[in-house]
Amino acid sequence: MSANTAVVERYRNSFLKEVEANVEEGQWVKMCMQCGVCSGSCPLGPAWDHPPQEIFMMIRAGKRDEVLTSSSMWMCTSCYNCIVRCPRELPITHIMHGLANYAHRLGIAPKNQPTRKFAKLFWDNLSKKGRVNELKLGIALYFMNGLVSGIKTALKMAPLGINMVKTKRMSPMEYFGGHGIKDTKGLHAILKKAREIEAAKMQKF
Amino acid sequence: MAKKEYSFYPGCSSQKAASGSNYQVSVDSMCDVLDIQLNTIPDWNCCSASIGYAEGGELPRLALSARNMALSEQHNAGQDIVATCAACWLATRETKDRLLHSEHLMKETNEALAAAGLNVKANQNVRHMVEVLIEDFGYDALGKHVKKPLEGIKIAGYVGCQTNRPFGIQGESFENPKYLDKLVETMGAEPVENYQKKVSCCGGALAFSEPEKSQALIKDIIEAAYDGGADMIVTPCPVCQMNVEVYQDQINSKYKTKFKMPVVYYSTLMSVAYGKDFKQSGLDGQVIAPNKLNAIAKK
Amino acid sequence: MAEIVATNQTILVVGGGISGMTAALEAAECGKQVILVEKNPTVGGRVSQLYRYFPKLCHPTCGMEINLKRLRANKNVRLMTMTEVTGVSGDAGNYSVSLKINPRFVNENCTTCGACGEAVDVQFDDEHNYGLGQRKGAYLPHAMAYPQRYVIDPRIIGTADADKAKSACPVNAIDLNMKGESAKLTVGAIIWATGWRPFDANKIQPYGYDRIANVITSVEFERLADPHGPTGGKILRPSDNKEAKNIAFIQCAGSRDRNYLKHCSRICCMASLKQSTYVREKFGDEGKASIYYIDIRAIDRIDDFHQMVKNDPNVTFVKSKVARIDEDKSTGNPVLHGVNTEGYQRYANPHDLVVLAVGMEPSVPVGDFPIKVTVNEHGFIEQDESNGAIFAAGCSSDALDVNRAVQSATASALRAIQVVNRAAGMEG
Amino acid sequence: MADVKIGAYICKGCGIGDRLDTKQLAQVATRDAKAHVVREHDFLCNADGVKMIQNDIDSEGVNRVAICACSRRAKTEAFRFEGVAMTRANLREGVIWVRPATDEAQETTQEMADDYIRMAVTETKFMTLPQGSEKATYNRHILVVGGGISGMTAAVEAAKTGYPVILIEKTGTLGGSAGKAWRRIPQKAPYANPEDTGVAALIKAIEGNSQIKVHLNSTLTKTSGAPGRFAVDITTESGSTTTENVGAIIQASGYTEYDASKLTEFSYGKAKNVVTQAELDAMAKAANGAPLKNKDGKEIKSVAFVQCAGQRSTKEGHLNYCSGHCCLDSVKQAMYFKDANPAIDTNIIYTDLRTPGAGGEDFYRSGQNKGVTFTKGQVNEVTTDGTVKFKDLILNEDTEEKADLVVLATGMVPNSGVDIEVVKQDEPGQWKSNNESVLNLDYRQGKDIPLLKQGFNDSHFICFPYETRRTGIYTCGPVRRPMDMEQAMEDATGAALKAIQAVENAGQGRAAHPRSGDLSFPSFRREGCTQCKRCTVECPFGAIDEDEQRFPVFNEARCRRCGTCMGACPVRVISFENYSVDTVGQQLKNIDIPDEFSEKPRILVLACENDAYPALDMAAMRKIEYSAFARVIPVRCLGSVNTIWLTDALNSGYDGVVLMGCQKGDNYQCHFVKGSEMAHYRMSKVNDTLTTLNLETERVATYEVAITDIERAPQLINDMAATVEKVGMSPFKF
Repeated sequence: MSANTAVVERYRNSFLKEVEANVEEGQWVKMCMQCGVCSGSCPLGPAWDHPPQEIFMMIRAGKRDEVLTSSSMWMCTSCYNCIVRCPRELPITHIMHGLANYAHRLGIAPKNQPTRKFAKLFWDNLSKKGRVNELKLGIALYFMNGLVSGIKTALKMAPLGINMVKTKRMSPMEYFGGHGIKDTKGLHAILKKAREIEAAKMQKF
Repeated sequence: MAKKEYSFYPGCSSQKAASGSNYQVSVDSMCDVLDIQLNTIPDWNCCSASIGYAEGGELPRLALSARNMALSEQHNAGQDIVATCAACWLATRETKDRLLHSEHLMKETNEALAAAGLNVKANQNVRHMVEVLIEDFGYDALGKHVKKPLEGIKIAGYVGCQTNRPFGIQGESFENPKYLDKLVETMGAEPVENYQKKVSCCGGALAFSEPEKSQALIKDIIEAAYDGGADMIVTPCPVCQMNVEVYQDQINSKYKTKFKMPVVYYSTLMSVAYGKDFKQSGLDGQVIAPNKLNAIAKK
Repeated sequence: MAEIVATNQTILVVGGGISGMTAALEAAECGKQVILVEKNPTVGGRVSQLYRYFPKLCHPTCGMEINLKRLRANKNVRLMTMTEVTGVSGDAGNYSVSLKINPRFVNENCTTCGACGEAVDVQFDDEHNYGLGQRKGAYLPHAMAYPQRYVIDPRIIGTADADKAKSACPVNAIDLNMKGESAKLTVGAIIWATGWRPFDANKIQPYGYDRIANVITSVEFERLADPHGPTGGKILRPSDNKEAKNIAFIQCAGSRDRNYLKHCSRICCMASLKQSTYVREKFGDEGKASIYYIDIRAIDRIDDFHQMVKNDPNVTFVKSKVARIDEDKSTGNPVLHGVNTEGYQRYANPHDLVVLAVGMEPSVPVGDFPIKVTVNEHGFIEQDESNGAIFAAGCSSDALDVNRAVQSATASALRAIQVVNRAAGMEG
Repeated sequence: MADVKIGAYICKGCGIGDRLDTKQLAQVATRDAKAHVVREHDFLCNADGVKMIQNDIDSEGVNRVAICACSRRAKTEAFRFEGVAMTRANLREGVIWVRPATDEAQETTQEMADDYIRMAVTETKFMTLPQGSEKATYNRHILVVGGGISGMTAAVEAAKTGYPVILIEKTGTLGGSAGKAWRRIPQKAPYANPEDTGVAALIKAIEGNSQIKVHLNSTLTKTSGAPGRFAVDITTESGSTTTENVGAIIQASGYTEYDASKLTEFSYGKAKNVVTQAELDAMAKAANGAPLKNKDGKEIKSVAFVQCAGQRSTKEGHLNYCSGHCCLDSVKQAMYFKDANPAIDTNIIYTDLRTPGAGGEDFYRSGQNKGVTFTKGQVNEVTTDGTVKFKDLILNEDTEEKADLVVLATGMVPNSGVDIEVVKQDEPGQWKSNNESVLNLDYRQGKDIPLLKQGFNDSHFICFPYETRRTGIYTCGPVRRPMDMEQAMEDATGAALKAIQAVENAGQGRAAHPRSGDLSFPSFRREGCTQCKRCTVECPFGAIDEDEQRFPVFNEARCRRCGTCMGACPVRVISFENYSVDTVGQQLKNIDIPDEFSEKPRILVLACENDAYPALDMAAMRKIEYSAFARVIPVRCLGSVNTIWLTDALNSGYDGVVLMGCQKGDNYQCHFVKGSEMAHYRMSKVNDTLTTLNLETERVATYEVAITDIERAPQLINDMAATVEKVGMSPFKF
């Protein structure tokens, strides 16, 4: 579909129905009563172009592209303030995660969104050997925006790294090998199967 | 008292030479005193924390925690699953709740697990170590083991997010949980009353991708601890611990502050109070030395 | 056991607030025999703790004066204060009711001269002022209290203060040996008018009612504005007794929220709109009110009051459920954090005082009714055949404003009359 | 009647004996006021004191009693004597509690008490015990006007209580507005789904009830009489009239949906797919579950609901109120679509969603759960092709939605009859039958019940919602205030009680609210009457008609005993047995007026007994002092104050007069609605009298005083004392 939902579709429920079908916990979006407590509770509130309650309204208004290309959901710190305060029991944290994931999956999430990149690195890191390799993750992270910026970041982060190494909370040896589970094969099979099931459930809109 | 056994989910950060390795050291010391036996779930995997959502999606993410639960059910049947990491605990407990709430998620998850010959029932309790301490022992029992009361130390109990929300500790409020303060008191130290940033988010999940934003949050957390006259901060979460402790240099250079606020685990406090030494208490893992605590540990 | 004359043609009204009094009086003025029981030492209930009513801004005590006059004049009503219903059994037209009558320690000789109150030293939190002030251990609950008779707080019995009170009384009205009594009576129908209580604001943790001195509840605010209240009608905030001129009202504090009360308490929007006029009444142009709301529910004709307040330049409306409140330690000002959802505006607003428009919770918890009645998940009694001749009046049936509570009470009086008329064989 | 024998009883308790010379009080009672029996007692309200009085009544033949003790609001249960006329001299709250216990104050305080004794004894001299009217009539029949859900409920409930009902309905079927709806908002948990309206069941209950007589296609063409003896002409469409006699009337004439064609901006009448809420319900009822189709025959796939269409708006021609039910009714109607086919999009555009109470919020959530969407927005226009143009208040942008059907939630306009304040009706009994009138009363003041602002038949709607300004006629349902079916049914049940109560009161000659139970009633001296019509015009309750010669005809059962007629009468021919021009006038004349040079002025305070007087009492409980020169007389209503009292007071040498009544105007607090207003109006003319007497106008002051004015009320008295000090003593002292 093009930029925004066509005029004729505004405030009709097509995008809402898409979200209900394809986004984790999306069926809750319709239950929002626009009180705004989630928006006011987010620790990174000011960083959101559209806070959660506004996103819910945008979904109802049919603003598909504005929602899915927004960087807002990527600001979620998973602090769960919004969930515990929501008077309507909406699992807002999960809906935000779900929307981000859905946008990412559709390939229309903002390209250079740092959390999006980090999240991918993180997942790749953990799913490879079943456990997180903090050093490799860190290094990959420094270079996620390219070589030059990576070196800058690495230099800036160097004292921190040294502190961690000094206190034995990081080891350069981790780069070679490091932690992992035994049954990586089984884990990969599980994840592959889970992805297949999920992909099959996706509805076309 | 009889030995208490739990099915233990340590989590990635607790591994050797990982950011929370000192947490594990102090937990071990504390468990030793309390006669707790932690039976590690064999071949446990990462929970993917909360940040796993973007690439992982719903079912793969649930499958990760479900695999741990399946292994625990298989090997540590009849025991409660206990995690020390807030993110691990939350991801696992959330998975359990979601699976029990939704038949189709349970079915699909088991379909996925079947690819590795596993099956999950989600029938074990999933608990944070703090819950074990408070509910299975209680403050009085925990206090009985104190050999070196942490006198003269004022401590800000920083509960953070994920040990607190959305589940939290039974009987505590989301906005003003008091269990860390009570633990601090039990260990003979003085809690900071009404520590204003007690449950504020440190931005841990975005520490790497949005460092400025998360460090702005950390700054407020530390500032409020200083306002309350704290000598150090105590926390039950490895993400919080690392995040609040290790970026202080960067924060100082950005905000022209002079922060040097130690951030310790509850288990470190307890180990010291229980008479464990500097290393056993994980104090060698502190980037910013909690001098008053070190002094007691070295006494 | 106390002797009380009642038959299956008698109507029992439980609760002496505006609904109970109305039900009792309307039935009595139709010629029916009524027993009105009230657990407190005085009738009047919650409305006697209000300064003004919306939307007329008239005073509840004014209507109370009329109702008291009706009550004093009507021989068909027997009023029993300090009395609780402990058990009910039987069926429509024939209920057996057990009552517990607590001792007042003051008999009908009392002339409310006040000598006992002056003699007693010990003070307790004043219930009438929601604990905002103190009262003596021998006291008249409030200026309009009826029966107009002092009460000895049972906590001073056996202390020197009790003896002081007794010896100060010039008319021998104090009887320290008065004992609690129980009574059993037969009635034909029961009107249940136990009303509501303000939702416990301590539970609304993000608003820090338990931590921040200058966060109070709407019912407490009524007492501050009332000339009979603890500040003599001055709006002084608790932390430093300074005049609070810039006041925030937070709507749905405990209502419309699955964490607290799921239902809308109906009255709170109008109550806050009304209270915003107190701020203007006391401080003129210096008084400022901000109303943080989700939906303003100024229902039916009285929406014109809402429009009037909206036109006041000193009253600001913010469409927002406040996320949390911090205290500015240097000023004692509560600081409200949240987002105005109309166009997405973030705010961190300091106010002199915050008033939480707390919700209405039925007074009797769901499991505590002495006989089986149909209660919905919110704790309100529903009209149902299976309730027999037990009829809810006022806020035990729903969250209602005074007008609707009185309506409901009048209707339940008729329902009760229908039962006792049948019992009397008058039907047809 | 036996000879007047007055007993005056002076209490010495509560400090009265310590502060006052009660011997002297007794002397005053005997010597000055000529009481026949005078006794002092240490503790008058205790059993012994009461017994003493009762003995005098029983064996000494005392038939007028002056209790000289505390306020008339205190110890009322103790001082309850049958068969005697009684008054109270307020020595406690009125004297010792408002005066300092100092030596300097002693003299004036004692004088104050002396005067109150004189006043009380004098008052008893001029009052008799109300006997009740001999004209009381009893008729158990209840007339219900309107066969909608309110009227039907009232009829069924009254009949269930044992009172026969006559129900008239102007159309050919029972059911009213509710009968045209398909479903109603749920009234029971779980408040999740629209439910049956219950109309059919009610109709069945009425048809099967021999106690209810139904007149369809009928209107009231004339209503005359009073509670207990109303005569009503019921006229059918064809013109035949029957007359019925009833004891009380319930007006349940309902509402008319606001005329949507006034909303030109919403294209109503121009666009084929724009309907009102009522029209949609009628469509749904006709379809009875089948898919709803537009007028052009196309199936409806999307619906936009426009809330507050022409409501809550100050625009000309709009309703400035909220109709209360529309939000929930839109949720209900959206469910009509969603329940039939979840694929139909339904969007409710609102500014404030109003779903109150326990059920309301559940129903709102249920709607959301079914997929009804809600948009906070201000609708500006609906185009002729059905596009709703609005401002989304959350997204803060002007936008639009195109829907197959647009539903306008227009409000309720009450069918409240003729506004007698606007349509001047000054030809008593002469008005012709008027289609717009509901009751066609032949009352002197007009054919229908006076309205409250916004056109609803309501009055003291907070504390006493049923008290209309026409005794024995009770309104209920949306004619009284906007409401949904549940509230209307509750309201109707309450109104049925009030009607039954009116029947019973009328049968015993007792007053209705607020002086419920009062047996006194106004009588007038025909030979003194000048037919000036002031009483008939000013009676707040339209109780007084006029006969052919324009003499007033008092309808006691309609009278609320406020005394406004007595206050209005320029020739003072109207009085009650225990409340008359004399009971007050003689009191104020029988006090001691010190001479001009004594520096002891006298201030007369006439205070409304329900608000100002209790305010002074409560001020006294707090020991707030006021001038010892004040003499306070409670009055039933400020409206009952006859200007002769002022003239008499000023002529007798009073230096100032303060009148304290209740708030008047739209938000009146006056229990007799218009009493305070009438008094203020009369007092505005009193300046002429003052000027004639060559007195300063400041000497008379009229105030609105609330019951909470515990500081202000004493202050107003002190202000007058200060004024007197400023302008000097009255020259009229003898």
